Amino acid sequence: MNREELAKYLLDKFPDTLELLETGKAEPFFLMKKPDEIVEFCRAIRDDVELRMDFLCQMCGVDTGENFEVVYSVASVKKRYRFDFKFPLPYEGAEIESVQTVWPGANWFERETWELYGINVKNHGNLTRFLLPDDWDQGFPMRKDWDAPDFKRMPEV
Amino acid sequence: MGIIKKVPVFLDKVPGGGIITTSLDTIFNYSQASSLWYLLFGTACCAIELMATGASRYDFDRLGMIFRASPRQSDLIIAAGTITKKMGPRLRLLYDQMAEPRYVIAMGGCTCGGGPFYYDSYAVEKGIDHIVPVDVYIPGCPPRPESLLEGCLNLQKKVKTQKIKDWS
Amino acid sequence: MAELKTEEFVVNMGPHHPSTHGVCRFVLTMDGEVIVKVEPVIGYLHRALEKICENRTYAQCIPVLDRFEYCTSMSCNQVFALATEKLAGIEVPERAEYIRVIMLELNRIASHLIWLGTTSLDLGALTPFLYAFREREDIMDLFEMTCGQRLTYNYIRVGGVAKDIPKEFIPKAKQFLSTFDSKVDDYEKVLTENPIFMTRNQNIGVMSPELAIAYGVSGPNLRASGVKFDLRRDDPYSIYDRFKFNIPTGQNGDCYDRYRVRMQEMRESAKIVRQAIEQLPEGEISAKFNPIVFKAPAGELYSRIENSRGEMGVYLQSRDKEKKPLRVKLRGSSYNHLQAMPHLLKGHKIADVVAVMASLDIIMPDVDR
Amino acid sequence: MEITGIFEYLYELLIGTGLPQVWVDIIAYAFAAVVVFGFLCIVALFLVWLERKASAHFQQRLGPMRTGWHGWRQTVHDAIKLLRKEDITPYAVDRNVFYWAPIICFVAAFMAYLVIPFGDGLIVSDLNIGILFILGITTFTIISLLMAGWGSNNKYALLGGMRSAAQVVSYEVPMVVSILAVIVFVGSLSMVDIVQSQAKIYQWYVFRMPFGPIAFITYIIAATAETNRTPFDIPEAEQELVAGFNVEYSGMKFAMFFLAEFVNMFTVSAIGATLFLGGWQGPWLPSWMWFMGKTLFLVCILMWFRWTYPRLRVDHLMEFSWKFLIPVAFVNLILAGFMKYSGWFNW
Repeated sequence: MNREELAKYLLDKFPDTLELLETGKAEPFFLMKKPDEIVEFCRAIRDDVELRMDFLCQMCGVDTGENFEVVYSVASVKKRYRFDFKFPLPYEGAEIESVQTVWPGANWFERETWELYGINVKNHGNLTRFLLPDDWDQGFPMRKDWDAPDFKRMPEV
Repeated sequence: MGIIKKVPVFLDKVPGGGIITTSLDTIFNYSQASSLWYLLFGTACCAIELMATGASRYDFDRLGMIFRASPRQSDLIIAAGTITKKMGPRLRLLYDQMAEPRYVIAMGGCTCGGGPFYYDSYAVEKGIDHIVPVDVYIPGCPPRPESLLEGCLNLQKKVKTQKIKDWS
Repeated sequence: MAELKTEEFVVNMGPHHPSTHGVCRFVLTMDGEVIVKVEPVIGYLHRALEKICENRTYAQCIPVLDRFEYCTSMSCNQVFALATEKLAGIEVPERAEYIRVIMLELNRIASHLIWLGTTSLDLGALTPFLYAFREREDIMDLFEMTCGQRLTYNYIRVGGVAKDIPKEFIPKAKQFLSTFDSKVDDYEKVLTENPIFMTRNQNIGVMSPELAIAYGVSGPNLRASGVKFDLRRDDPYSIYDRFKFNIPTGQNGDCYDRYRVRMQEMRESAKIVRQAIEQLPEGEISAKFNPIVFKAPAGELYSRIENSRGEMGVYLQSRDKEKKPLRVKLRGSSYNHLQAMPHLLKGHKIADVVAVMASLDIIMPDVDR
Repeated sequence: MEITGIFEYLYELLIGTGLPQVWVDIIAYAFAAVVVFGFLCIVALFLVWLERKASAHFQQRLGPMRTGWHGWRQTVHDAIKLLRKEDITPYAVDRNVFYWAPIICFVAAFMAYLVIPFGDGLIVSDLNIGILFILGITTFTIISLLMAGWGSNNKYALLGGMRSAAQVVSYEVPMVVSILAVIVFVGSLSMVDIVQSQAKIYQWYVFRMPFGPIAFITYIIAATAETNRTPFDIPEAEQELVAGFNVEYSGMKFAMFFLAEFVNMFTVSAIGATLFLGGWQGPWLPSWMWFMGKTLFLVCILMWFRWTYPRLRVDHLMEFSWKFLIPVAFVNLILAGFMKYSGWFNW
């Protein structure tokens, strides 16, 4: 399957869950419409015989200025496919479900998302600080509105 | 070190005693300068250049500098690489564990003053002189091995100006 | 006699430790010399590169990203340039692509040489370290004459490369490549068949292909487990589909296999550089690109390349009419390797911690960013 | 030139002063001890320098160059620096144990030289149990390492101390058994007797087929382990245990460990030269030169090992000793006994 066929296959397979976003230049990028079913969806794409998306490239949070987004980039080692999907989250009470049961490697990515963005991860098991100092008390630094006394922005040239 | 502190003071009063203290100064300083054992303390990019300086082409050993893994046995920290806020207390701990006399070389822009991470970074310590006293600053990102060697020679010059009277 | 009471004890390895390759810390729970539990503690080199990139223009991001994974700065430049080019639809001239491949592969060799040196150092063999760095210096000379830097190059830019290679480059590179294979033979003579080296590495830190894929392990570590997966062949970027090279794999996924795979990879990289030098065309070295006024169109993508440690990727999200990216997420392969490491260490000895860590080729900037 | 002549002259001079015989002996021994001590300090410093230069040239570097001709003063400067360095006693250590460990290590390393013949007649005391004395004394080193590991109250140091205890206990056995093979042949424990039994070059025990070479190789391997050098340097494995048992030591105490390590290296080489390479025996040159030459040859072999091989892991090390080296050494001992009994090669 090439990129277009992969996108078509995925849209046919999960018509209610996925919506193709127009990026065009690279691998298919989807908007996932049912964040509550993330674990089921991930398991479905991993176990699908045609897809076998067994490799989580990365997973991260994004602060767009209006809301949060969570992006997953998945790939298949056996079938050589790759695509990404994301879903938006509100600022208030942002929470996602852990996908460690599908890809154990998601552990640290989720921990990082929690630590830097403050997006809570359900069923994670070990949600503790690890990138920032242990006594960090200045909030979630990757948010766009974050600021601190010794934080200097680069002046515009 | 009570007696050692008093001896030079006493010798200064004796006629000709100054000769003894100055020649002791020379011997000790020369020895200290030609045997600066450095602690293996590399955190980031500069550590690779530190390794390259220890390797065949540049060869730290020519200056009598060898690495020690334990801070108790080393005379010099070459702080090679970015010191983050999480790492800062550890650097101070290592410095405190070292035996006097001890020296610090700040290698690279990050340790001199934040370097490329001065702006927009919430995690980087902006210069290690907030944490430990620094003897020699070596700018560069990362500095070439030649400039590191130059920094070490400058430190040797500094070591050679010490006085026995100032020992703590 | 009453049962002797024993208890486990906790050893804190790092963050300052001679063989944690940077500033990683392991909390080891030990039963005598045997490891019961390993917990990596990271973040001692977290420099907030992602936050910095959000406040830089696209052209300014590249020198910052040099410091992410400094052993292979060229690939950091390449992965970001590639993502931006895809996003903005910039075509890279032919010659620039070839120069990029030459630089990337030379950098891969340099990075593997650092790995070889530190690995042998960690296993107590002090001399191969010096030999590996001797050859690395030759590569550093080549880089230096091209871009004036030894470690952080800022050479591969969006749209091409910074400047053309100098005239002396090709003869010097050819000279280096002509002797390089025999130098690799020398390293192998010291280590590969050495019985001490073999017992230290064989059946240590065995990683099954299932575990590797589940934890997102990539690159030579994945291939050592027997999975023939290389992004240069399986998801070709740049012009890698034009070169002939083998993809070495292992069978057992132990430290020794990872060592063998990396040694083979150095030879394969040298092969690619030779082909690229043969085919190097004349022409432009950069597409039209003005770094000051450049604005990427709205969009988002994840682009990945194969660097010396595995899959290096960058997720880029941009807003229309913005000079700066909205979000840059860096994906370093060591991040996943370090996650998988505790599973490789159960029941091993404390000496194997350094052996496994060295063979996985984990460096901390890749993990902490 | 005969060095022994000088000593005899001084001894005569001392007797001529009319002191009681007891005092003459005490002064003579004290003088000999000072001479040996001074000599060994110089040797240790020289060996450190030699090691650094040898390693540098193995690695295509130059090594120390700035202090005198090819840096020959380098180790002297290191020693002066360490002398002047602050001597830290960490808060949590066991003070007595911490304090005495380097001293015991240092003294034990030097005691062995009481019975080593540096040349024809150049020996402090020709004990009739010479080799047994050396084996007993050198074992003290291990106690000191264990003390250092325990007293430092540091986990790395403790692991290092425990490892070295296990290692030396394991390697003491093949070492003693391989030495025993020689002793069976000589029929005496005295070092002088051992040397005198190898007057001709074909009588050197290393050339006595077939048991000699086996005993020699076993001895060299065990000796490398005894002195904690690569590939058996696990007690102070830099990459695993930071610096092993001496991780908390600074200044002069560390220098004592450091010097003792090199003196020990010289000791095992000297024993090897005495037992297997004919000691001071050799044509033309003065006897002490032969002894030094042979010893330095063995020292160079140990250095060559160090800069070539990776390090063994602790369990492989034990396996190697108990499953391979000790059986070989014992079979070799039986072989030696059989040969002695049957009279083959009994030159």
